[in-house]
Amino acid sequence: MRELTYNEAALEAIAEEMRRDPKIFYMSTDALPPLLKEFGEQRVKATPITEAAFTGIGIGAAGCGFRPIVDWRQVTFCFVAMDQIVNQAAKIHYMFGGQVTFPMLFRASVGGGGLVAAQHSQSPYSMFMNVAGLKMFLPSTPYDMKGLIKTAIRDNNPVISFESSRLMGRRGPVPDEDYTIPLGQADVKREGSDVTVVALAWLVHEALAAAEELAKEGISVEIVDPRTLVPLDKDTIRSSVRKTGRLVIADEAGPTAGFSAEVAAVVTEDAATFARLKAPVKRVCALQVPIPYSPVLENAVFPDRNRIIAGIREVLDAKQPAAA
Amino acid sequence: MRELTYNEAALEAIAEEMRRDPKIFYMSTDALPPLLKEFGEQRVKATPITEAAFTGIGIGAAGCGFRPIVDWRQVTFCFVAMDQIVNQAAKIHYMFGGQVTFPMLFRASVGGGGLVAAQHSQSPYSMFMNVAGLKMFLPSTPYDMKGLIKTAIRDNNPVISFESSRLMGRRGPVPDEDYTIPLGQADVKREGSDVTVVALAWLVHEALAAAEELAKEGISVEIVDPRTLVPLDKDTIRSSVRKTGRLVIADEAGPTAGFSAEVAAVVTEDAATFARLKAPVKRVCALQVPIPYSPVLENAVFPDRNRIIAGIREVLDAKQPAAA
Amino acid sequence: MALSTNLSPDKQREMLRQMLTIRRFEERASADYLAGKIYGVVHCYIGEEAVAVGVCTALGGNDRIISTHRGHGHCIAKGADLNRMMAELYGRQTGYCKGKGGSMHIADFGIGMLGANGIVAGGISIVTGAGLAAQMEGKGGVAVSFFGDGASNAGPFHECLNIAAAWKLPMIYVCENNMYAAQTAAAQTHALPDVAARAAGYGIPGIVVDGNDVFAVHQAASGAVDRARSGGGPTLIECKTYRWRAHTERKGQPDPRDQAEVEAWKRKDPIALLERQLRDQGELDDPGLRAIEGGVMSALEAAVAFAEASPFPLPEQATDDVFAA
Amino acid sequence: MALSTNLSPDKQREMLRQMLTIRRFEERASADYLAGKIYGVVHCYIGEEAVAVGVCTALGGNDRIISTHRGHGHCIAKGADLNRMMAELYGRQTGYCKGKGGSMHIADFGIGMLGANGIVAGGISIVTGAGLAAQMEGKGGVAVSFFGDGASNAGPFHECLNIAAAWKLPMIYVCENNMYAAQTAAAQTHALPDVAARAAGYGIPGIVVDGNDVFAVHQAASGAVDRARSGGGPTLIECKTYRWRAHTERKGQPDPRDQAEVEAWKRKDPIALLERQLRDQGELDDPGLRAIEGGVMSALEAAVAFAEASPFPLPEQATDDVFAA
Ligand SMILES: Cc1ncc(C[n+]2csc(CCOP(=O)(O)OP(=O)(O)O)c2C)c(N)n1
Ligand SMILES: Cc1ncc(C[n+]2csc(CCOP(=O)(O)OP(=O)(O)O)c2C)c(N)n1
Ligand SMILES: [Mg+2]
Ligand SMILES: [Mg+2]
Repeated sequence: MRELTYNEAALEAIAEEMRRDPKIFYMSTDALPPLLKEFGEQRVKATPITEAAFTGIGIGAAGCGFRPIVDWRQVTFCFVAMDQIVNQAAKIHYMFGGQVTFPMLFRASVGGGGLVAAQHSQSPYSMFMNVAGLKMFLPSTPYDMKGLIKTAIRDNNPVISFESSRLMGRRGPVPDEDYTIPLGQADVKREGSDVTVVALAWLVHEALAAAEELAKEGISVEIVDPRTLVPLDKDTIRSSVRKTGRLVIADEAGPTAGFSAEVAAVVTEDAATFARLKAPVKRVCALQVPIPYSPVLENAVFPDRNRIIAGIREVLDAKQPAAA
Repeated sequence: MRELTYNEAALEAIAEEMRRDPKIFYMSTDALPPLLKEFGEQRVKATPITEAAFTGIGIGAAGCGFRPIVDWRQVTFCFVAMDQIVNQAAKIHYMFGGQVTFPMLFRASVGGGGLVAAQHSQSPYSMFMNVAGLKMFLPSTPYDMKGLIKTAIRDNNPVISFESSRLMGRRGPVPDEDYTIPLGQADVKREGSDVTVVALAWLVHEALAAAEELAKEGISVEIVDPRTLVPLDKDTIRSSVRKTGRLVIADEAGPTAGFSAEVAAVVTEDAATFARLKAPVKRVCALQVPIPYSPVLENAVFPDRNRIIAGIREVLDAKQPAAA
Repeated sequence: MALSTNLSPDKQREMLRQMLTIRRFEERASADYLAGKIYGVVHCYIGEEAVAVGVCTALGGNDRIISTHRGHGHCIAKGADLNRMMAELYGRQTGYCKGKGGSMHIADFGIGMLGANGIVAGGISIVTGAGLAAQMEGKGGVAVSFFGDGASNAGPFHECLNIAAAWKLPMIYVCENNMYAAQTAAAQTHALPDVAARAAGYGIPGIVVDGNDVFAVHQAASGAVDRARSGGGPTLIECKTYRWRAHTERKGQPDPRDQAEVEAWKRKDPIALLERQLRDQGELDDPGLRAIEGGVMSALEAAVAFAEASPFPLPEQATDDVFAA
Repeated sequence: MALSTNLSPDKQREMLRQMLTIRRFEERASADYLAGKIYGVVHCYIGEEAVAVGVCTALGGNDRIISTHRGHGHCIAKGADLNRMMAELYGRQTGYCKGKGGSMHIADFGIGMLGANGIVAGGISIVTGAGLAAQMEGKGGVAVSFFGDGASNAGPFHECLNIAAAWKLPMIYVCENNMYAAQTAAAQTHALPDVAARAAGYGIPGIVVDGNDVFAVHQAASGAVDRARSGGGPTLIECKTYRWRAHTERKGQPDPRDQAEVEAWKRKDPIALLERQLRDQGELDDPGLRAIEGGVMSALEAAVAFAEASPFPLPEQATDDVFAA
């Protein structure tokens, strides 16, 4: 199968959908050259640096029958548009009693690794997960990216595409044919029996590397990639943990009230899963600090394959809960 | 002891601190009459409706040696200021290598009960918990309110005072003397042995009512009020759960990636606590929906004493985890 | 003050009917709010009726508007159904938002009313999106943003006026300058008394009109509509007006405004002005007025009856419509 | 073009030295970035040096400024230490931010430089807070916001100009109009070519100056400083200028601008203009210029040496300074 980068897969999905549906248009502070070239200025708009305004403009256009793609570029730039996201986009369908739909795709790159310091290295998806009324995903491969973006564009709700900065140039197989991946469907990226690692984006790859390493010692790691954050595929996560009895969550974001906390809760509040849990859950996350610039510091903050290995060992070594 | 309302306790704390320290000034879209009367327009400023701007103005003034109090009023209005909160206030001390301090108090009322629909009934504190660099609290009593606000005003960092709309008029004893309550110290609002309920704000009172009710059946409920959300008093929460073996988390916010998820994670990732956990954790939260207007619907969304009772019964009835 | 217009007498009487409908609707909403039948928060538009009606009379059925927290007047002027409005205030299943929105969130996309909004300046960008949609549709539609003097200080005002001007969107920005944002006087928060002065910075017309003169408002709006439809881009219209009641309906809430100021503005009642004008023209007499009043009151009573007869939502409907299919 | 000023020749030579320092510093930063010694992202100010130097020369030691993502020039003009700047770019413990900030976040509160900022328009409100602080301190201090043409379309620009005007804050808003926001031409995103036209909407002076003429910039800034110090409130100064390099330093990044346009602006080099002026006055000759260049280069070499000799932070320092004591 031909290979595309993660970023190319996103653009290909968007271009294909734009060809299919003339109601789709694109807004961002700089027009993306390949889209601009193919679709022209009417459908690929370069906006002033006004994420608040053009997010709101997207909402209004969506309510009038268009299907806007609002590209915030780096997630950090969407904080100026937070009112439009939290108070408007997320609530407008519900608040107005469902009278019209607001189909929109938001795009935002997340994560660190670029040594661009605190403002430009954020992974705040759990802030959006907490807001009822938004769907969102964070793919780990070009294949997943293309399939999820297509689904999101066809969805009749605001959907956020979080895209890992670290993975932009990473290549992977993408079929030629049209395909979609449903929102809310996790993918087991590796099967195993001793421990479940729920990992996102770049950390899926780090977890795969960790699993490879541990396989040499006979440790069998299952890797669940939720892909979609909302709706979250609780069933796949829980059934993996019911099988392995152990859970490590690997996330490039900080732990506090993060995606990782949600997964810990989803697993430990489910009676059948909790009953099989043999060890405390383990979060392998960024340190809970703003992201620093210097490479030594940035390295110290982010989790990686080694910390995943250490986390796995920790849950494997943990004592069983004392039968009370 | 004399009694004050929750709201009066906040204002008294602020007025006392403003008397003590001339560097403190207050900004909000309407000047609060009692503060305006005592301190005048120079120190109690009515701003244009520009939460983004006056939050940023607060940051700048703080960096120049002042101690601003920035009152967003309802938390929903601070989403327009999210860039200043997330990208500036939270990171500026760290990002600049700690060269100066940014002492600020932010105020925001949260929660439902007022039948004011989706935008005006939010409890998004976990979104802020996820951001490294912000401290925050959410008191349940006038006493806690006064002590925490005073501490926060004297703290050299941005601190958010989340204040429960439902509790504004609720009275409670407040001593005449100056006192403070440290950030990061939970308060056990009721001791018990069968189950721990970690509850916030209004739900502390609902949990107390639930505990009263269940005491009649001989069920002994311990109620932990974290008061501070960041830093979270993990020790008190964990040691309570180690004692009771069961955990219910009661929060007026929705569950997803919420405060409740964080507490679930904090408890289940700690080996010693996990080892004593006899039942799945239980989140008693708002439904994960925007908050609707009509009383029937609003009621259906929010947790209350009855749902806490049901949650407690659920964890009491739960089977012990099968010894594997 | 003599109002001038070339609108037909029928049209003028229809405007009077709409303005009266807004006033009576809100008088009733206020009473029912204080009686506990309407919940949450209610912001009354009374005193400002000429703005909504003057502007909306200049619009066609395919044009779109957006409103603010003070939304009843815009709904009624754009032709919203009183039954569904009142049912929404009463929190019933039959309301515009199925009881999920209440006063601050009434919308009717079917008639081009894109919603009230609880966030000051929150609607400005959304309706600018409707302006973009109209431009992309290419059918000559226009979009109108109503907002207050308070909102004119907020970022979205600036961002959107610039975008609309740069993209020549068919937009009309209508600032309802009632001189206060909640308890705070505009004089304290605005560098200049005229919001319209800001238009020049974007190279678009900025017009100040007497917001209590429904014909003046209508005329300014008509000019702006023509300009927008013909590709001339946006216009900023500032309507000087005043709200008669407190910022929100609330028992015992003090109104910090000077009572003499309030009284002076009440003497400039936009409804009385229009009524007098119609009488002076010989186009309205006592029976005629009574007929209009009667029609308004019976529509209102019908709306209340509809609301009261409508069922509350079911608890399980709380989870409907979080996401669209 | 003849520049005119009444600044002393010493002062003029000092301005030349500062402008040269900015240019040579960034040439080095760019080279070291491409060599992998500096990380993340670097935005160069080359071509715009007259703005920072013209404005900062009009300021006193207690005055405060804030910068943008393109911050080196403002730092240097306000008197920042090259060693600590370069060490920060190199990610070292001895840098201004202890290696936590990098190019986009250099600050030195000690000299009234309130920081570069990675968010477009992010600094405008913060420095307006410094203006408020100056007003409350009552010692005649002023505060200056530097920002780009792109930033002038963002909400905080509007919100803060209005507040500063309404509160008569001692503020100077300096728009560096280099005609582009990243890859997008201002002509596409601005309704009008002059950002300064927006000042009238707030009742404050809006001045357009040739941003490559350091004396013109200085003169406009001096007037604004006087006005601010004497309680006259804010001024908006728009400096027309141009960046020579791409938006960021990056290998193989295409520059979408017309090369003829770039070349034309290079012929208006603000440093060459100032140099020629000093020569024409008889205040600079070859040895004089060599001396200035030599001083600049040795300070720069010293800064690089300092940075290279400085230790990287320790991993455990990643958790320092999240909160102040
Ligand atoms: C962003 C935001 N901040 C504060 C509020 C609270 N609030 C509601 S209405 C209002 C005043 C609005 O004034 P104006 O825009 O002049 O409209 P008016 O009420 O006068 O019609 C305020 C401050 C809000 N709804 N949104
Ligand atoms: C809110 C926000 N949106 C987008 C960006 C990405 N960005 C960085 S610099 C820039 C262009 C800024 O243009 P201008 O303000 O004119 O400054 P210049 O780079 O020309 O000096 C953009 C879009 C950002 N940093 N912040
Ligand atoms: Mg007003
Ligand atoms: Mg620029």
